[in-house]
Amino acid sequence: MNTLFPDEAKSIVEGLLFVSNEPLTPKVVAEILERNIVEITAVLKEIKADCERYSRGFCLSEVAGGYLFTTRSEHAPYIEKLVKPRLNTLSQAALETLAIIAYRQPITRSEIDEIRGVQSDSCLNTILERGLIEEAGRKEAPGRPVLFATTPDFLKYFGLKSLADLPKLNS
Amino acid sequence: MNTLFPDEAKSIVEGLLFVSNEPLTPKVVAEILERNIVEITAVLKEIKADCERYSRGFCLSEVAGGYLFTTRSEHAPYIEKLVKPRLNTLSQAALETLAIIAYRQPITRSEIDEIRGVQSDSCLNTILERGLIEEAGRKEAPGRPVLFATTPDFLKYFGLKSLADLPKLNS
Amino acid sequence: MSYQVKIPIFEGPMDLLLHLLDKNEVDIYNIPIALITQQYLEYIAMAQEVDLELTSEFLLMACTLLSIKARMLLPNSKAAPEEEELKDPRQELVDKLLEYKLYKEKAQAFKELAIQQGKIYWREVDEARLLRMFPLPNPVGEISAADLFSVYQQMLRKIEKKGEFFSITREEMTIQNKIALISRLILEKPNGLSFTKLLDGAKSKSEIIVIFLAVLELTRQGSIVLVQLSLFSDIQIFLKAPVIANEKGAQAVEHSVS
Repeated sequence: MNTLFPDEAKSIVEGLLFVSNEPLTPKVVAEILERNIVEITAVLKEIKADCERYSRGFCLSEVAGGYLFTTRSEHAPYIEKLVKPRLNTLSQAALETLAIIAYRQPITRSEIDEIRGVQSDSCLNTILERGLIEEAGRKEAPGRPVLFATTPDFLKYFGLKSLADLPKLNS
Repeated sequence: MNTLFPDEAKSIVEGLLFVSNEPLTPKVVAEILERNIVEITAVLKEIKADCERYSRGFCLSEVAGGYLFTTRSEHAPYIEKLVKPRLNTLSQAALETLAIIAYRQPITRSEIDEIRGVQSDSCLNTILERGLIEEAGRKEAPGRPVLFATTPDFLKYFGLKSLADLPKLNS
Repeated sequence: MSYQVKIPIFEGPMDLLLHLLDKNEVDIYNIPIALITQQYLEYIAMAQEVDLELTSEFLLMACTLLSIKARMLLPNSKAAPEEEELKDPRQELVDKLLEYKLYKEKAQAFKELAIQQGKIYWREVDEARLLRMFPLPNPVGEISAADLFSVYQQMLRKIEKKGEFFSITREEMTIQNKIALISRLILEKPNGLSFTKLLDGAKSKSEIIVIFLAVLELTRQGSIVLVQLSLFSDIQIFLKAPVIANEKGAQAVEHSVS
């Protein structure tokens, strides 16, 4: 690993920044590449300069002691057109997860997985981020798993007065 | 919007690709930028070439009818230190079932069973749940059996541009 | 009982046959049916010896092979050479094997593609950040409570359907389970259990064969006696000795099915 050419190291660091949604610290990058922090910091600065020089579609921001690729604010109107329709709806999988929680709350993640037959982690994140569900204590069971329930905002968005207003089975 | 400079258009397209985790079609990009598809396709090809020319840490893959920024396979050992490696857990039986559907779609369950010489119910459930196939109407035959076809996620899973890109059948 | 014998597991009878053809390095267009049938039956016997219960399709194929072998032995004196080729009893099997082989190979190609693609990652888009950039009045858009309800109902229906499927493959389609079923029914009918009625409940050809094989097995064990009062009349099954139901066998099946 110590025979990496500078360009190769740059390419790998770009790859790491690309898949990361959290700011990456030079320390973490240095550990992954088995190089020293000074070298890695130089590589990061170079990538940042490249983004400007070639006016790429994103830039390398320094946030919270780390580096993160972010979109350019001047592109916001275009990005908004792309993501608004996506943010303004739920995928089938997320909708399924939300329906289970609405009707079976409070419920643990593994109980949801059991019903859907697949892992629901990313769907859970989506509806958590949108403020539709929240953590509601822990289940008195081995491992004390987190329980999920719908939020007051959930009722607001669906135009319901209370959970009792949800459409019922056999009604 | 019609006064965009070519470099500006390229930068915006890169930005759009950057915030998309599903393949972007030239059509969608063209609508957002209010340009024609031919121009946009040229811009996409240029971005793809740039990624190679500057050996960036990611490349523009043509997959499932669109364009998607992905990491380079040769960087996988480093990337996997940062993100959870994806598991390729499809069984031999599931792969066989998937292969039959890919080449013979749309196809019914009993037609698949006939070719494999065994029941394929549980394999079908597995690949349905993983979103690799979906129901695609019903066959005009006694009992109107459900037909199955592959999904865009199937193409993404195997890194295929389109169904025309399937490994050739030399029967 | 813990057998340490390892025998290869096959996806199904076609997979097993392809393995045998490959092992013997024989031409698929000219299958030495006697040899292959013999090895096929040996595998089945071996599988049964280590309590690996095979699905009914394996037994169905054994019947097919035996039937082809029998037809190959019949002298076809009058047939012209061209017709002879058309009438090759192996033809249908060969066609099916070729088709299956094609997809089995493609499955391998898919596996390699998946391994290749498995080394490639894309960005998981941070939705929370995007939502902070572009706040929405309502992040569920046009979705209504009625949509939520219909999705929930669909899921409940799917779970029910899955339950039905498991009960069929797990409980009904193995010889051991059929033996258990017959031994239960026979106790209820000390005056004779109708063989025809026994087959009436079968939902598929494979199930009929499994019931038939279960009856043969019980006869071989000396647990039951078959009586036919006159030509073409219904066969009656009577209890002769306590039935030895192999519980272990039944358990092994559950594992192999899931």
